[in-house]
Amino acid sequence: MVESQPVLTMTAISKSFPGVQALNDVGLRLFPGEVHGLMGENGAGKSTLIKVLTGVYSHDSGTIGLAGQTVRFGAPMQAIAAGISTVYQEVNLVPNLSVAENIFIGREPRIASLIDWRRMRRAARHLVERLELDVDVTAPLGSCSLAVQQMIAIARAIDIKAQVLVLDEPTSSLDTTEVEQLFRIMRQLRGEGIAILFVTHFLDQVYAIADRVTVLRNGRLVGEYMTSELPQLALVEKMIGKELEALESLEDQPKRALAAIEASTAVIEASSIGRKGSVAPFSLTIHQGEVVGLAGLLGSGRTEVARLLFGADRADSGQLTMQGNPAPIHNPVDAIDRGIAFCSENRRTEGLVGELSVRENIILALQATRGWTKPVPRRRQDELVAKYISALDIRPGDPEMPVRNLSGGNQQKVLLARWLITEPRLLILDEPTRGIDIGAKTEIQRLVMQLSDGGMAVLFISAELEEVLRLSHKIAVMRDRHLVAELANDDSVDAEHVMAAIASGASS
Amino acid sequence: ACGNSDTGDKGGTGSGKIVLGFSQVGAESGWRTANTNSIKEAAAAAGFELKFDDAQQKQENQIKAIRNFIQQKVDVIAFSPVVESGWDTVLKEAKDAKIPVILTDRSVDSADKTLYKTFIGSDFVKEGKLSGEWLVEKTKSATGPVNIVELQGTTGSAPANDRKKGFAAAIAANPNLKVIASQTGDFTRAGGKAVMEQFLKANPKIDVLFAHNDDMGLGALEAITAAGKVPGKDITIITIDAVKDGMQALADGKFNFIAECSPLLGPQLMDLVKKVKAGETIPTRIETQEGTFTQEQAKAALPTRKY
Amino acid sequence: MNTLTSRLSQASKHQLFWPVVVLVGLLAVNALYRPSFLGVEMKDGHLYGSLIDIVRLSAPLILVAVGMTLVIATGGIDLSVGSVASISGAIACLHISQQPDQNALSVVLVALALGIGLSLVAGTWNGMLVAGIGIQPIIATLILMVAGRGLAQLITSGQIITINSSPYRTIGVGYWLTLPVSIFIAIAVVALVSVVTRRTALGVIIEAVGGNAEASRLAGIRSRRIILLVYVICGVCAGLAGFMLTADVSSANGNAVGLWVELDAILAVVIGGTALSGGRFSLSGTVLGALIIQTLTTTVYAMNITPQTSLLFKALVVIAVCLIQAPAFRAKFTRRRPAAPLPPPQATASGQDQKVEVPA
Amino acid sequence: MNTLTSRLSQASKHQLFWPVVVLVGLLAVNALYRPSFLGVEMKDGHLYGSLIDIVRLSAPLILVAVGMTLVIATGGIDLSVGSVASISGAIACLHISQQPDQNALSVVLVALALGIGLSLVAGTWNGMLVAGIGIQPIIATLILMVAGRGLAQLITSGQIITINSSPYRTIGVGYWLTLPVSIFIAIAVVALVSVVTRRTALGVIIEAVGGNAEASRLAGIRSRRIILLVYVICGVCAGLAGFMLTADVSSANGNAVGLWVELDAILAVVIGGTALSGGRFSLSGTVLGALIIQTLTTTVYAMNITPQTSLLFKALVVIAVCLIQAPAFRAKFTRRRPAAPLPPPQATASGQDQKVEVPA
Ligand SMILES: Nc1ncnc2c1ncn2[C@@H]1O[C@H](COP(=O)(O)OP(=O)(O)OP(=O)(O)O)[C@@H](O)[C@H]1O
Ligand SMILES: Nc1ncnc2c1ncn2[C@@H]1O[C@H](COP(=O)(O)OP(=O)(O)OP(=O)(O)O)[C@@H](O)[C@H]1O
Ligand SMILES: [Mg+2]
Ligand SMILES: [Mg+2]
Repeated sequence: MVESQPVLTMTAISKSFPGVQALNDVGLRLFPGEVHGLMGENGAGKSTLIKVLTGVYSHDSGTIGLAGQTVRFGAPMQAIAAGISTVYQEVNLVPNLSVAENIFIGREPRIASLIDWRRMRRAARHLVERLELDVDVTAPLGSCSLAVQQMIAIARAIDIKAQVLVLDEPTSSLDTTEVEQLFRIMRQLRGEGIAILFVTHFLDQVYAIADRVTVLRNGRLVGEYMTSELPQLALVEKMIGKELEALESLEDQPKRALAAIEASTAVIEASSIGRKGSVAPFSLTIHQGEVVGLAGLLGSGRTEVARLLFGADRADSGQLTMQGNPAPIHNPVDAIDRGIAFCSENRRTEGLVGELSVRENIILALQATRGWTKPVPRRRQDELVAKYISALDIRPGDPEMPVRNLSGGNQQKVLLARWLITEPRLLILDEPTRGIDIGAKTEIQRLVMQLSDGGMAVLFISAELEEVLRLSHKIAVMRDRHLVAELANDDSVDAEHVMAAIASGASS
Repeated sequence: ACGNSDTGDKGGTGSGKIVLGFSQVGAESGWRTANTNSIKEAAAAAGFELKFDDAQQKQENQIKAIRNFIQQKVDVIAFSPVVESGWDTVLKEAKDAKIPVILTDRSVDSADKTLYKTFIGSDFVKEGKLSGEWLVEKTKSATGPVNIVELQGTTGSAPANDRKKGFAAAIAANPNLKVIASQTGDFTRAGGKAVMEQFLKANPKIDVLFAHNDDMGLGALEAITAAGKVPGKDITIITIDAVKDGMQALADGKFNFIAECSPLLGPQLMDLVKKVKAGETIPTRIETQEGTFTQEQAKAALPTRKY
Repeated sequence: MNTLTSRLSQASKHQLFWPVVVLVGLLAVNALYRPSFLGVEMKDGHLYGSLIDIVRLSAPLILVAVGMTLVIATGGIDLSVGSVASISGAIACLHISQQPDQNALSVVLVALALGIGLSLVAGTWNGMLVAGIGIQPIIATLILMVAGRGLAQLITSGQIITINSSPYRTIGVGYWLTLPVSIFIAIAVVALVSVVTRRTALGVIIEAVGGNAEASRLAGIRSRRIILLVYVICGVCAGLAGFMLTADVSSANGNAVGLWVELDAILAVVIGGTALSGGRFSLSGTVLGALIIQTLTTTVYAMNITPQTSLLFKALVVIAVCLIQAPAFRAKFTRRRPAAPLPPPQATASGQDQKVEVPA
Repeated sequence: MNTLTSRLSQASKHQLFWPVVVLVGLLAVNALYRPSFLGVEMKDGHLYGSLIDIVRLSAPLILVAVGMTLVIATGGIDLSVGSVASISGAIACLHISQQPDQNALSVVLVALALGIGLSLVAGTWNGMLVAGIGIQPIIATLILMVAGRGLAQLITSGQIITINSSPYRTIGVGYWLTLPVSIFIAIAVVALVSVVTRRTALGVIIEAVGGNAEASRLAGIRSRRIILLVYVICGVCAGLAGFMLTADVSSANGNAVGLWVELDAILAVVIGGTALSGGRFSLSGTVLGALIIQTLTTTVYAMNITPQTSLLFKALVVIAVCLIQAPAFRAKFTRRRPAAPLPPPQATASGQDQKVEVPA
């Protein structure tokens, strides 16, 4: 299937940031009509390579060849003009503009230089339908859930008639159904001879769609392989450069007995908590050492549930009970004082302070609980930070680096660390493994288990059903902003059950 | 001086009283406040209804205010123009509305002198001239060069321009007199002080300070004493206005000469208003009675000083 | 779907609803204080009355505020508008004053051309500093705000230039179809700008740059050009205002012309519902804002409020407007954007505090 | 580790390096123009010379700018500092002027207490408007900036209050250990603020709120209190400055005291390398910035530059500073911030434009 001429060749690309050699003599070939997976751990250099390609960064050395002649883009607009359409890792759209405007910005349909609003909306609606999304294209993008925003970004990219389509972790917060949609369209485009570069941390997705993969490790090129000729384990080893017994050990984790946990005291009891326009009133109880998984389709309201429990949004109905006595939570401060931690889905806008260093970001929540007058002693800070940098394997492990300079996955780990050091009673994780590589993902999963074994209650939200099934004792199913079912997660339960519950909303 | 209390009358000539609309420049100095008070007191004494407006140093404000007086059909409009020019339009409007206008303390440069009935106020050029002449007189015996530093008023303002002009004209009589530095102190004490400090350091030999108003002079005093010089002795100080603090300084021998620029034109203004209203003809230029003060005269005048 | 659209429409109503209320309220107060306030009579061929004055006097402010709106929509700000107005007015008057026949149309046209020319230069200068070099807008324009006064001074050589040119005067105090000419100019400019921004993509692009400059860039928008452009537009608007301000008094005073107008303009924009943090902008809102501010000023004179208190009075009204608008903002923030990407600090600060505040 | 510390030291050098260069440059120019400029002699028990003047006169600006730095770090801005200074100076002088024995220490202390009290009120007012109600800082503080002048006028009842109180004068023109007292006050305040911000967690929390308010809120930071606090601090600093300004001339002029100081302060902060978009702040940078601005003013007097051109001169220097700093910023932006989580538009605008500019 490999055709004669690559449409895109990147050779001997090097890029260094102060203190970091992000890319070191990396090469990449893209052929027309192929889906090419770009694989690597967090911080391997995938996004950097892409940004070098599209002219966001200028590379220190190396050459880029597009359709025969060498190019060097000074700015993204040039890359777009040259037929390279990109979805960047962090959703990069304009929140205050409408969905339609976001899709067409910079290339609005016109009649003689006058913008044609009607046609724009129609085309946008058409596209959104093609992705089988149900959103009002005139709604401001900021009002859409992260997943929706990610789909919009994809819609925009695929609508640009391009010869090269670059997707940097487009599926990180999508559910299986959306992933299916995306793949259908990717195949279609591949059929039209478009070359697609696809970054993901989901191995099965790579094997489902990619014809070939290029593997990076620590900014170096490991190699280029045909997916068909490269077994999963081999690929993983190439990515992380060592055997991966970790994964196995986790795979055959026995499902844990719910009974014992139900017996233990309830950490939090939500009775008909709800908020108009956000989530219908729901009741949910989480016990000590219990992991409750939230399952649901995109936009079903999982994030909203989390936000309500944490007081990020204010509930307008129902009440919360903690350790038996009423615990009104009006804002995050209340929640944190009561030992609740919320690791939010959108690390970039709701999580990290990019300007501050890794250390300061990790300490932030702990410091906030103490108030500004009682600073965490510097030595204590350094201990804690060092501990979690190694525990979560944050790279580069430099506590004074501005967190914005970390790779997406490593940023996620920093956010996780911030909440872990507060040693909460209830830990709410909204898509904690989003954009995190397999190695780290298993680490985090093991961590969650340890914590729950240690008596911490966890509310675990993930678009990845396997993960939810693997970790949780109980699975709460959301549909259309309603909590429709609670399943005790014993061995009888598997993905099909949950999907069925999501579909039918049948309570158990 | 916080504004007048009359808001009752719905404007117009409803009540029998004469209604006088007065637009003041602002409240930038003790002089100005004294001027305002004088007018308010005089108006009250004369039993007029005074519509007082403070333009806060902005011509636009003043023009708008005057237009309002016209609408409210006041009997007479009086105002101290913030700047000299650009009044023809609004003055014509007043004329069309048959409302007589009296200029106080500052003039306008309209070609058409019929636009206003009269201009009562000080002659800034003359003030500058008087200061200069006094200096020429005092230094006629001087053989060597006499170094003068000048603290100008707010750049572009009529008093600053005129006082500079008049002073320069006067001292031209004696070639020994030289203005070696001239900088704006914005009519404020802080300005006068900060500028004078640097003058003193930049020019080892300063014989005379000419300040466009008392406040700048008072600020300069601090700088001079700080420099270890004796104001009034080592450096001859000439200022304009004769506000209380200034007169005090003069009486204390810190200043040497003040050309008065009397703000107390309230009474004069009021009987002009009466005359105008009565249709009498009046001269188109009336000078406020004002004089000059030496240290002795100051000592004498100080006790009876109103402002 | 429905709920959303209806919510949006609500919001947009909110946006213009309160300003209108305030404006009407102000006029009502005046009318109560002096019934004749609302009266409009016919005087030698043109309408005459406080309302007309308000409209006429607000024309320059409207011009400046419209330009300011675009700048603010990109997340910038232009403090130099007052100085630019002063400069263009000064050069125009200077030219006219130097001609033998000040009433010749050609003379006036050249004068206007000169003024517009300088305004263009000024706007470009600001744009270059902000977009080109990347100096923060407040500082970049502060430079011209300060230096501009100096320039105007130099042009008028510290004096006040008085002219006597009826064609030029017309710009400020002339009448056409019984209405002040300045109004028609303002209307024309507003119309032009709205068409250019709303019928072409310019408006959206500006809002995009203001909403998320980085994203706009990744989307292939030439943010620099756009930013440059809005500062140029703003400069020209200020220049036009300069003509009106000087024509109104047939003289140019480098120090005084357009003093403080930048603040009034910013207030007008904000009262009109455009966030200083950039993004969505509303020209109609701005026009309303400008009218409110002008009415406020006129009210102070008409009701003969003493200077010390007049400032307080103005301040209070502005607070009132901000206050009654706040709930609308608050509602918006809580309902529609918990996860909306980080508006600039102050906005968010308020945003989130409002959220915290929402009563149960 | 090493590489890191060295890099940080570099950065900090960047940040303060250019301001220092400019300051030295300005002084050099003066020295060339008049060698005695740098001379410092002993006059009746205290040092005397232009340098001393600069330091003494910059003291109030330093105070204001330090408070402003914290406000700006939270992404806000405080335009009302000038008015607040005027108010506190006015009330202090009023009280003293009404006492029989103006030289009594008790009298002066009461006066200071009154001034500080009003400043606290003013700061709280600003803080409430911004943090409590959520009005955008520029607008919120603009209100007090305008109304404050009116208040000061009311306090002085439009007069210039002259006092004759040596203890009070000391604040402005007194000497201690041969140096102006005002300097020691400024140093004390700067030291205090840096200790409070850097030895406690206040600094980081301020930077967090300024950097990403929503994230800070979700991290459990009480942003509202922090924001309120910085405005209060800023108010008090302005109040202290007001004492110095009035003590300098032993009189309070409601109109003149602290006029334009807000702009100077903002400039000082920015020249010092704190971004108006909030986040990281540098107090030492601010102090440097203040010194530069004061030197600039003094230079104008010392070199007797004519009033018309002095404004231009100042502007040119400011541009110069911004320009030479720009490359540093640019380098920073490209090297250290390409993926910056969307700083507010203007910042991003510049940021990204600089990126666009990076030569291939
Ligand atoms: N702007 C920057 N400044 C400094 N270092 C950077 C910057 N951007 C990325 N890096 C570093 O470059 C390396 C590669 O980052 P990159 O984002 O390409 O990783 P990635 O492969 O995309 O990881 P992930 O899978 O987590 O997205 C990381 O070590 C990161 O810390
Ligand atoms: N930040 C937001 N502001 C307003 N509405 C939102 C926001 N986020 C989500 N919503 C709305 O709430 C619904 C639920 O979104 P939410 O993110 O909670 O769902 P989810 O199950 O977490 O899906 P996702 O996988 O997208 O996170 C979405 O359909 C969206 O319309
Ligand atoms: Mg990445
Ligand atoms: Mg979610």
